[in-house]
Amino acid sequence: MSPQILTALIAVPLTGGGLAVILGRRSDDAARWVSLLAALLTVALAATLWFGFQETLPAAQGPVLEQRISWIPRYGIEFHLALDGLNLLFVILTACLGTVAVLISWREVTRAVGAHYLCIMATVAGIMGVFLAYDLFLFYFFWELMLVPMYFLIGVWGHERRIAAAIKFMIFTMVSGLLLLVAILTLYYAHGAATGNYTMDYTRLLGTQIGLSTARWIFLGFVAAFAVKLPLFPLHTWLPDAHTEAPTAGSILLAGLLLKTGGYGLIRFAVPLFPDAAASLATPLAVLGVIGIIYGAILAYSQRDLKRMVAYSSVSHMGFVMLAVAVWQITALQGAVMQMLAHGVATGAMFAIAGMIQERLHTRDFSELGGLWSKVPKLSAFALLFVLASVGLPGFGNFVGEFLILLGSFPVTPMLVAGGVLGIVLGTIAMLALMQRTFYGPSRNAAVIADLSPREVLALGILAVAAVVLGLLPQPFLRAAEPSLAGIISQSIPFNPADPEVGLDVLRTAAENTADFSLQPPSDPTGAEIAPASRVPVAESAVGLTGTNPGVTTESSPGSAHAIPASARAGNEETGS
Amino acid sequence: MTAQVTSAAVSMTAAVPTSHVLAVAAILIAIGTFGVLLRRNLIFMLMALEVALNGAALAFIGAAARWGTADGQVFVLFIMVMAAAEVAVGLALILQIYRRASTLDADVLDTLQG
Amino acid sequence: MTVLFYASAAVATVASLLAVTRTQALHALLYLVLALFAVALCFLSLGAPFLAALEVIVYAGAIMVLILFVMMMLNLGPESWARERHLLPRHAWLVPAIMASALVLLTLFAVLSAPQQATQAASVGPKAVGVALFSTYLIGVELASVLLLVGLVGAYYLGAKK
Amino acid sequence: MSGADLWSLAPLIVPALAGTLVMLLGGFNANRRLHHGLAVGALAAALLCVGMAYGTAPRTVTPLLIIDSYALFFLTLIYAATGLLAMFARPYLAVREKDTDAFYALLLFAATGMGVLACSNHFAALFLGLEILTVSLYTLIGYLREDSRSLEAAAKYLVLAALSSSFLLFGIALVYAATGTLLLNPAFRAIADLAPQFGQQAEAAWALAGGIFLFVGFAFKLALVPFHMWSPDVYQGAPAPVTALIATGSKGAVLAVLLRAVGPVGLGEIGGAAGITVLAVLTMFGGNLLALLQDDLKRLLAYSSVAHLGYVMVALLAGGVAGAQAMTFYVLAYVLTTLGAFGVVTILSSESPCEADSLAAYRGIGWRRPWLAATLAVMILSLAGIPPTAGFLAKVAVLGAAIEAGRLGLAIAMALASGVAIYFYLRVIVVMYMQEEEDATEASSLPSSFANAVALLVLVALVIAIGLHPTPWFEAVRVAVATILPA
Repeated sequence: MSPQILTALIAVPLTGGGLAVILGRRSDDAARWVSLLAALLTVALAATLWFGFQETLPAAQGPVLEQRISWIPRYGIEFHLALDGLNLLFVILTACLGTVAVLISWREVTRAVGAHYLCIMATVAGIMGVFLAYDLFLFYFFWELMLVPMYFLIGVWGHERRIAAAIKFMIFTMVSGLLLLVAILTLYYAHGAATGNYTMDYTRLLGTQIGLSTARWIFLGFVAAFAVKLPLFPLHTWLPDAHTEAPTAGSILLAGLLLKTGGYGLIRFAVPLFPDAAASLATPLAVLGVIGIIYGAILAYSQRDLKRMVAYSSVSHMGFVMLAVAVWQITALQGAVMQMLAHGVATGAMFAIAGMIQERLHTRDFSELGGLWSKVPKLSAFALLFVLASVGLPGFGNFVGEFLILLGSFPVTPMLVAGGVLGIVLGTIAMLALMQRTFYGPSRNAAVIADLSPREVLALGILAVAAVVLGLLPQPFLRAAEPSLAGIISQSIPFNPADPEVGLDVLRTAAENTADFSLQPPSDPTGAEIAPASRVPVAESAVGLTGTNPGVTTESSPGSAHAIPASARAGNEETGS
Repeated sequence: MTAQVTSAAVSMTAAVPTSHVLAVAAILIAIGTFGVLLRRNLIFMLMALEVALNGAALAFIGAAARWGTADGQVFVLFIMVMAAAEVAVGLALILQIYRRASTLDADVLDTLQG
Repeated sequence: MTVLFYASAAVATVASLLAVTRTQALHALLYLVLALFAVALCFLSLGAPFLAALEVIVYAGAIMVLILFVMMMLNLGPESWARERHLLPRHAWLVPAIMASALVLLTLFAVLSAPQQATQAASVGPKAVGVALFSTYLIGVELASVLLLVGLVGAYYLGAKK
Repeated sequence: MSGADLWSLAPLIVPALAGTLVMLLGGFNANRRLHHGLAVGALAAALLCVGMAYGTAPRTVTPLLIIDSYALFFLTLIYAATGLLAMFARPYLAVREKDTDAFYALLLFAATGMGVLACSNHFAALFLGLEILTVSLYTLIGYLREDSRSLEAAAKYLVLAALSSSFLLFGIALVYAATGTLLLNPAFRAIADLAPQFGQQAEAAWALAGGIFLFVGFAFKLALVPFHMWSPDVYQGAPAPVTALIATGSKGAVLAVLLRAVGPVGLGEIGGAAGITVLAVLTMFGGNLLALLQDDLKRLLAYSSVAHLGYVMVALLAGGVAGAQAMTFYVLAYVLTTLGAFGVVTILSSESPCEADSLAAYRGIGWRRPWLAATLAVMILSLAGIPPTAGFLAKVAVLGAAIEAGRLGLAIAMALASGVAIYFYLRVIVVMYMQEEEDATEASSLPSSFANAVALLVLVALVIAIGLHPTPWFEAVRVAVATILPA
């Protein structure tokens, strides 16, 4: 397959947006249709990739498709895009949610339509770039680039307090982004000084030898940017405002895609580039993740605004991703990927529904909602579906994601897993309360409103199908991401065994204490599928494994492949010292 | 013959440490700065500037005397040219301002938000 | 000649101080002229007779007369003296005085910190200056003429009645 | 001086002669179009001469001037900027002032002064170039004789610039007394050699004090905190094209000579690097924090340019070839960007006799004047350092140079300061796009003057082109810097 297709994934939405703004001067409908066309073309490209690489993906740890063009040779910067199983999933998600965002804002936006679609499509293009970039500078370039159109989306087409929200969003993300830039440059010069090869290439920067204390600071620079996006607990305050004030399309892109760039960045860049530093800071990060899970759920319950409630539930759901990254286990990471995909779909849909309600009733306040089921049954049925998906009912992707994360984390840190479970319960209460306050009970609004139009049914239908497919047939997705994740994990074993891994020691002790806790293969149909696939890295690291702790290996069932990387790391450490 | 010229020249010049010349120059510059900061009337400010510029010129003459070259004196000539141009424009500006506002008081003129 | 330098330096300092603090414009100007004469004497004692002459002719002669003309055009009478006095209350002196003395003390410290030795300055006469002007500093002279032209254009434009 | 010398001086002679010609013509011909055409034509011709001078570079013409590819790089930038300003100025002046001959003559003289600065190799050339520029600016700032704000700004600038000149001169005199040379590079090298002997030798103390006075003089001209007080008032009061000249060409020229003087020695070597670091940090944060409080676009841009000069100081402090390249590249990006921003301000101000400087005047222009607003938005994003603009890459280059030189703290300070800056840059965009319902009238969406529309378009294209494909520009910067700082 031609590597130009990767560039096309970025160029097509961008061109579509440009055409939208030009044609939009004549007619609003032209802008809408040309954007839809571009979005659908992007989906087609993503689908081509998906079906084209069905055979090759499960075998390849590295990229299956790469495009490299020299860009700024002075700094060793290349226009380097690469596709592997991990980012392919996010590319597909981006393409789909981009289409949904176009469909959703079809009637909602009546002002400066062309510019609105330009912003949507430019955001989509920027996010595509973030997911595909294999050059750190290019990654940062897209990372900043996607913020500008998003800022305009919130600030121009948002709700009442949009300006404050937009500025808050931009400042949080920009300041953390600048720290990321300093961190990238520090890494770049450290690598260049050590090897004489000044490059921004991701694959070459992997394995750079940096002293632990320096590495920690650089790692924190990366984490600052990614944690703001994710968002991690104390850095989340921009999110409720931005999500609430954004127009529907903006909320969908924010919740569905922008947050995922944070999780993706942690998995792809932050930890693999600085495994030692990541290991030493794993505990506080995991704790913050779990605090986020619980805190998000509690705050979600106490909101009076529909969109704010969904926004806080996002904080809760993304806490799981942080937990998985901190644990750094293949099962947990697969769960994190699943969680991000499923959350993107379900929360995107929840924001779409909130937008539809706002469009019809001009309010999102629970005190003015209620009893919608009788008025708009189709809308309410969809809402129920997505609420159930968000709370993690089996059969939906969120369940698979949360389950795998907890499964993977349990042997490492049972306490935190318990916290996560508490968070799930609280989150469920919050989401059911949402359902109750909005759709059941007495109607507090006399307005006669229309049910879903065919276009809206189409938009929500896409998301509903996606949510169900993720839940019932997760194997293809897990299988696609698995080798890439295994590759990333095998690359991020600490390189300098002499460095004490303070934080991870704690976690590993916990893991060893619970090592005899024999996990049965999960009863869920998905579990059986994961197990064989996840054995690939096991075979590779088997030598170090048997050397250290035979008890763990013999006792763990094939289903608990999660135990391996941690002990493999330990094995590596022992052989090294 | 050269020796004669030099000895004649020596009799005409002072045996002053360069530091002392520079010190006097520094004092003049400080007085000029003080005047610029103190006065609110543009004409007085202009005069204070002349004091400061004279300090700089004196420093150049002191340095030139130390090295016995013409460069320092040439520089002072340039300073005079600059002072002349400066004063010419400054005075024209003062006339124009006086014509508009009938005052040269910098406080009264302070319409730009500070 | 050494005495001449110190004496004229003292006069220059005192006259300058008076020039920047007088409230009557004409008095200030006269003190300034006195200071310029004293500085010219310093130039002379340091072996720069040509520049000493120029200082008197150009500075004290031309520039100060220019200022005098403008003062006369503006007709700064007794009421302007009163306004100046009003503008210079004692407390207004404080901050500039502190800043200026800090400036002068720091500089004096730097300039006088090391052991002093008196250097017998060589006199550089008009001829040497002229030779330098039209060899090394040829372009400098051209640039100085551009500078004067700029001053001319500016003064003409800004001074014009409109 | 030979004929060949004259040829290589042509880039300086052309604007000076043209300025004289415009001045003389102004005496008996009041045709504004003619003055304007002559000025723009002369600057174009000067650019042509710059191109030809590459053939003879490097050439030292008397000890005062050196025409090398570093000088020619800055001459190109300065003359291009001045030429564009002259274009923006025509409609602006048309609604304000009848006599334009002095304006264009002074603009050409100012260009000469900046050109001399870029070429100067000697303190005398530095001083004369600076004064030609400064004295031209006095009149240009006060050019709107009926506007008291303009006159007041001119008076303020005159007093402070002359005071800073006397500091600069005293610094030169001290350095000369200590080292006996007036050539820039040998003088700074001698300062660096003398500085460690402070306390033992009188010369060392003079050299150090001289270095400090020189730096204070430069700091005034560049408006570094705490010597920036004049800058917002002057930016606000001066006619918009003149403000643009102060913000772009004049700063660029002063930076050019500063880098030529201290680059090969390294600012850190001269002594007082710690003090300059503090000054740089103060400048970055001071400029950005004060910009937060402004309701006037010209004042806002003034404080923002204060902060940008702080970033430039970071590059200068980083030192070495990388620092010099980063600084030169930053100046290139900054000049183009600022020119574009002030270009929009000038064009909007030329539609009526009142200056379009209060932020309120920009309410909703995003929808009324989409092209102009988009131009301003691109420039603002570039000033904020957001991709894909030249400002972004310039910031990366400076941060990179600082990190490479091991000055991580300075790099982090710069990153945080530019984080603060995001807020007020965004405010401008908020005002333009988010505060008013759009107005369907799109009748006068393009600037009234075709030439100005083209000029703005070129600037936008350059800012984005440098942001997307910087390689040729990096190469030009590398070649220019190599002549003063061989790698």
